[in-house]
Amino acid sequence: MSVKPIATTRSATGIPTGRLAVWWLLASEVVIFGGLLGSYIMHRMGHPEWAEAAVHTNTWFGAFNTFVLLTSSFTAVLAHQAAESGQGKKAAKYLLLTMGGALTFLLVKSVEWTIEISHGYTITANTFWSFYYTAAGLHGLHVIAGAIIMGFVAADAWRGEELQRVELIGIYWHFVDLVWIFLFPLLYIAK
Amino acid sequence: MIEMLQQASSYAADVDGLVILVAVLSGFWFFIAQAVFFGLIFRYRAKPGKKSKYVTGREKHLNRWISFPHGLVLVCDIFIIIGSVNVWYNIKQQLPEADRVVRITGQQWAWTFQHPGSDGELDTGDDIYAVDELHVEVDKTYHFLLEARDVLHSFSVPVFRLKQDALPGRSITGWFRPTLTGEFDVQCAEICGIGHGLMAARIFITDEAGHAAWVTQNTPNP
Amino acid sequence: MAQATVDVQHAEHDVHEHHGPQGVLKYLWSTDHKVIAMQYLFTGMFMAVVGGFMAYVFRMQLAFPGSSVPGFGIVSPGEYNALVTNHGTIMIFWVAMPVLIAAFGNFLIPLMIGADDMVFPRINRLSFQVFFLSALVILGSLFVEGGGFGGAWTAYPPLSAQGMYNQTPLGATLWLIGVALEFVAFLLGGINFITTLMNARAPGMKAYDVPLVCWMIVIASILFMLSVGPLIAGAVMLLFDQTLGTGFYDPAAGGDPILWQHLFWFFGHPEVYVVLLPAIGITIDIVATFARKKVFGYKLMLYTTVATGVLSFFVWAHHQFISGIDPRMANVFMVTTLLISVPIAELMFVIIATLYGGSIRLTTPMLWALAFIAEFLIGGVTGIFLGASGADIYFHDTYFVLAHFHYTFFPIAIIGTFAALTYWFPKMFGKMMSDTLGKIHFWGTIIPFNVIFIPLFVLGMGGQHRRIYNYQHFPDLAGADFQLLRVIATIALLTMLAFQLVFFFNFLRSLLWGEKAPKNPWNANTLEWTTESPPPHGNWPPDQMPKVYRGPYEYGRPDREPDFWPQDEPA
Amino acid sequence: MSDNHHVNYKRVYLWLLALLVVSVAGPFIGILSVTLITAFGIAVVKANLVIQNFMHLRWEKTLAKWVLITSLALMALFVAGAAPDVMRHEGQNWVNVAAADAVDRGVVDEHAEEETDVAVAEPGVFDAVGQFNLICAMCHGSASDGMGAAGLALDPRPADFTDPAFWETRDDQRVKTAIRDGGVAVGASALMAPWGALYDDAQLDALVEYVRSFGPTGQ
Repeated sequence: MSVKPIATTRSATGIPTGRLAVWWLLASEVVIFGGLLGSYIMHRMGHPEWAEAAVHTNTWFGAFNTFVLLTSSFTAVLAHQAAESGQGKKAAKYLLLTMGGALTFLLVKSVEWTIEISHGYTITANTFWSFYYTAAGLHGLHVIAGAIIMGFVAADAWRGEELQRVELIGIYWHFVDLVWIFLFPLLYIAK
Repeated sequence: MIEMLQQASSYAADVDGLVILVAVLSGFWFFIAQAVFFGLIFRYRAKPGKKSKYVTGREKHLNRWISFPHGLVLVCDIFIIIGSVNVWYNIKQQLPEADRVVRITGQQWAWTFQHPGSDGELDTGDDIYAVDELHVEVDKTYHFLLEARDVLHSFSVPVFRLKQDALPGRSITGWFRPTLTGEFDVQCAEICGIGHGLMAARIFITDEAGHAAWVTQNTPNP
Repeated sequence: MAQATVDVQHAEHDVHEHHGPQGVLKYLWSTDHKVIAMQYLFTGMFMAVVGGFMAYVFRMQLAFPGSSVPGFGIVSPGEYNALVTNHGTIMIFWVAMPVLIAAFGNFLIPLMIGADDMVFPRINRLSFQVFFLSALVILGSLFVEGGGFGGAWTAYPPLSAQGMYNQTPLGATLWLIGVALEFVAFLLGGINFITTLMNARAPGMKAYDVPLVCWMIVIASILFMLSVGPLIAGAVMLLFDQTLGTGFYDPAAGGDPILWQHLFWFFGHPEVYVVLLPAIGITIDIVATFARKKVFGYKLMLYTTVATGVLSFFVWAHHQFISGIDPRMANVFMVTTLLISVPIAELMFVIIATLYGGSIRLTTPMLWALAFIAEFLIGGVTGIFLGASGADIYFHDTYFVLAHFHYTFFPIAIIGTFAALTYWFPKMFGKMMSDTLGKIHFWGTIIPFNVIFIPLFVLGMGGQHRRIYNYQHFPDLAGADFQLLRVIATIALLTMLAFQLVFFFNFLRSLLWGEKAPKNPWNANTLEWTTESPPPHGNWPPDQMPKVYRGPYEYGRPDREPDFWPQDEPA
Repeated sequence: MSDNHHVNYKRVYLWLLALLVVSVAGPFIGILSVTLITAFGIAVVKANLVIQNFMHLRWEKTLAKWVLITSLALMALFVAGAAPDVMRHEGQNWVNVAAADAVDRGVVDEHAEEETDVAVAEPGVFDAVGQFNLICAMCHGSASDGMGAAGLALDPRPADFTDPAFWETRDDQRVKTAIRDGGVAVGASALMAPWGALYDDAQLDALVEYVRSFGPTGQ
């Protein structure tokens, strides 16, 4: 590990530098997902016939995945709580649980997609399915990225280092959860 | 140069008028700003032993020099907005009663013009299709239905001061009323692939007799 | 988090250690903000040469259609489209942005706010690496089968979406990937700039003590960050349209080509301000230094900039007036577009008012800065013609538009860059540049620049539309007088390009044999002039990090003998 | 700022799960408006719970709130600006025929047969006739006589494949080269564009075969 520059330790706004950066990162993510979901919503409202395609999404898969992500968010916040009180090992364990949630989410997703694709609902079937796979896929990439970063943070936390990062990855993870909270009604419930 | 280009439609003069309005208003500011700018550079060039003034920009008597023109710019903007909405509304938003309707279809890399035949109706047996040739009669109001087959194109007739993109999947209606006879360029003003530079057409504006002759000559045999 | 709230003063003493870069590998792998700035600068300069070469080729084709261009050969229509497309893309995304924002942002922000580095040095390095990769991708896209993408830098689908329309399926996809990677690089860089300025200011430096150029770069980064998201989403959709055959922009499949235009311009318009603001910031700093004047209304300038930034999000569809959007919406966007002329005019007025009462020294950087204002005014004023929807019906996609935005982008990307480069050259490289050569280069660039683009205004008014490789197919445009104007523009371009050799000569000469630069050659106030030229790794010795006592523009105070008052000098 | 906010995370979590159950149950009532309210209303409530309690935005500085609110507001702005064109299918002096058709088609499909809206193109089969009509016919004409709509404007005129004289000087290889590398490659008009980036070798052969079928040997 290289030594941190003095700049990193300063905090003129009162928000620690890492957390400030995460908020800005989330703002840039909000506009990425906003652009995609905004486009989807506009098309969806202009195309009542998409409801026909949306019938074929499986609400139970979606609901189960919502449950998984909410639970993993819960464990992420418990990890943060542990890290705040300096319990690095406990924080790492909770982060591992969160990563388990991510893995479960991805597994369920892959089963769900396999079933849908085998029924002919591929990404090119119609534009509803294009949006469905693109939005969920982009979200899935965030899940994967979050889980990988979480692995590094957990390893550090286990050694009691960089404990403030537990909160940062947690905030990011809650955001991933939030995106899904909106994707779930948009793609699954509204039919 | 814009004077060199003929005004061949009923609204060409309006567009030119708007251009002149903007030119006068913004030109006024432009020359004042440049004059003040170069004047200040000359007046306050470094001279030995002369120190610069300490001015914060909060002094009321100096600040006026910014806030006053600032308000005037806004007033000029309002004039331009009014003029512009007028022209825009006339060309793009309203549709005067049509004497004829033509259908214009853009595709890589040609324009197809579907003229109504002698019956004056589109989509009847005597429609005249012409590639890259639009034949219209002077002093008649035309509606055009603009469509595209593949990619975006833009139907542009500089002498009319008219331009409208054609989109695949959409049909866009517009109008023009030629006021001069002659032969002019029709351009495609939206890049449409490697043949974009070839996508030229001509518009032939003729008087009533000339147009009738063209219609008779080109009406397809039933 | 608990650690981060450790008393700042205390932390400054023990965390830092110096290990300067050693050797080439070390240089490439450095996290020092100054090294990364140089990497951005030189990559940007290289890309500028590439973009300039493209301009040379297509201007030659326009002036002498059909003849073989020396150094390139016969220009086919497809190659012509690829040249203009990539010229635009490269000049904006790989020249203006990396040089103005990334290079000068990286170099100046930590130095000007008295920090030893960016707050996330390794993210900073990653940002450059992604950027470098994106540059390789865009250059590679020119040489794949089918040639480079030729659907204009706006990449409107369906032309950009389907290989059967653009005939460059590989080039189009690589182009898109290159642009998307570049966005990622600047998102990473932008977060760094924003957090550095917000959090890592030197003790005593309040928000209004920050030099305006830093604020401008940071506001530009914020604008970029908040506007680019929809386009990233849109780029993913376009990529799927290209490669997987989805129909997001295909009307036949229920998609909509206009959606891309909205996504693109929602980013594309703020993007203009993303590159404009740093250039204005550079100008105002240089003008203040060489006019020996306090900026006329620091807060006015800052708030006006914020207002411009906010307004810039409300005007995007003025690029689409005639593209098939609902004509009623055009009125809304026309009003917002003309309103934005108010804050922009105000910014110009503030800079001009700063000259009042000054003691103006016409050094090379000052000449560039003043030229920026004079030329940008032309660009701004001609923009009003295009913002007025009624006039835009005629001017849209003509050479008038082209000349207009070159009158904005050239001052921004070229004049602004040369101003900054000549001003901070002593700090960056520790050597003084030749003023005589600098002035020769200045006049050799400015005069031909105007001779290139004023004829293009005239051509645009005469109805000449853009992106046409050869006007012989348009009888009204094929006349000898039109051709003469094209030839004049091309000859002026050749002249301008030739004069750039003077710059490169001056650059190398100064670098190798230039006079050693003192700490503060221009007697300026800001913090970067209080350290060595060039600054060491860490910028200041860790126990001598500067503290700030006043604003950056305290020039010509009547109560002091020297006409400047550095920010870090205790009262 | 303090990090000692005592949130009962477990209670928040249980609330979230309860809301999830409601949003899944909503559609079973079968009333569209109820579905939408339970779906999106609850999504907003859930999002708020997560943001305030898990992300601790309640205790964060105002700056962070503004950052997020601004980004959301910009998305609303984007949708508001784009919706008149993208969401609606007709407006002043324009109509989005293709989108309206897609809606009609979808509605018809719905009545005709449940699963037919999924049209899966057969992969791997190259449709030379279709490609010819799509690409080549624009200039060469669908009858292959060089009388395509765009072709009429060109000088020199596109080749007439039905002309026996044309085939006297051509062989398959030359035609293939012309399609792949453009007219210039065989010393013909530069207006014949190179299409090699579009087709692989086998597809080029199929195209050549189809073009050849217009000629004398093909008849």
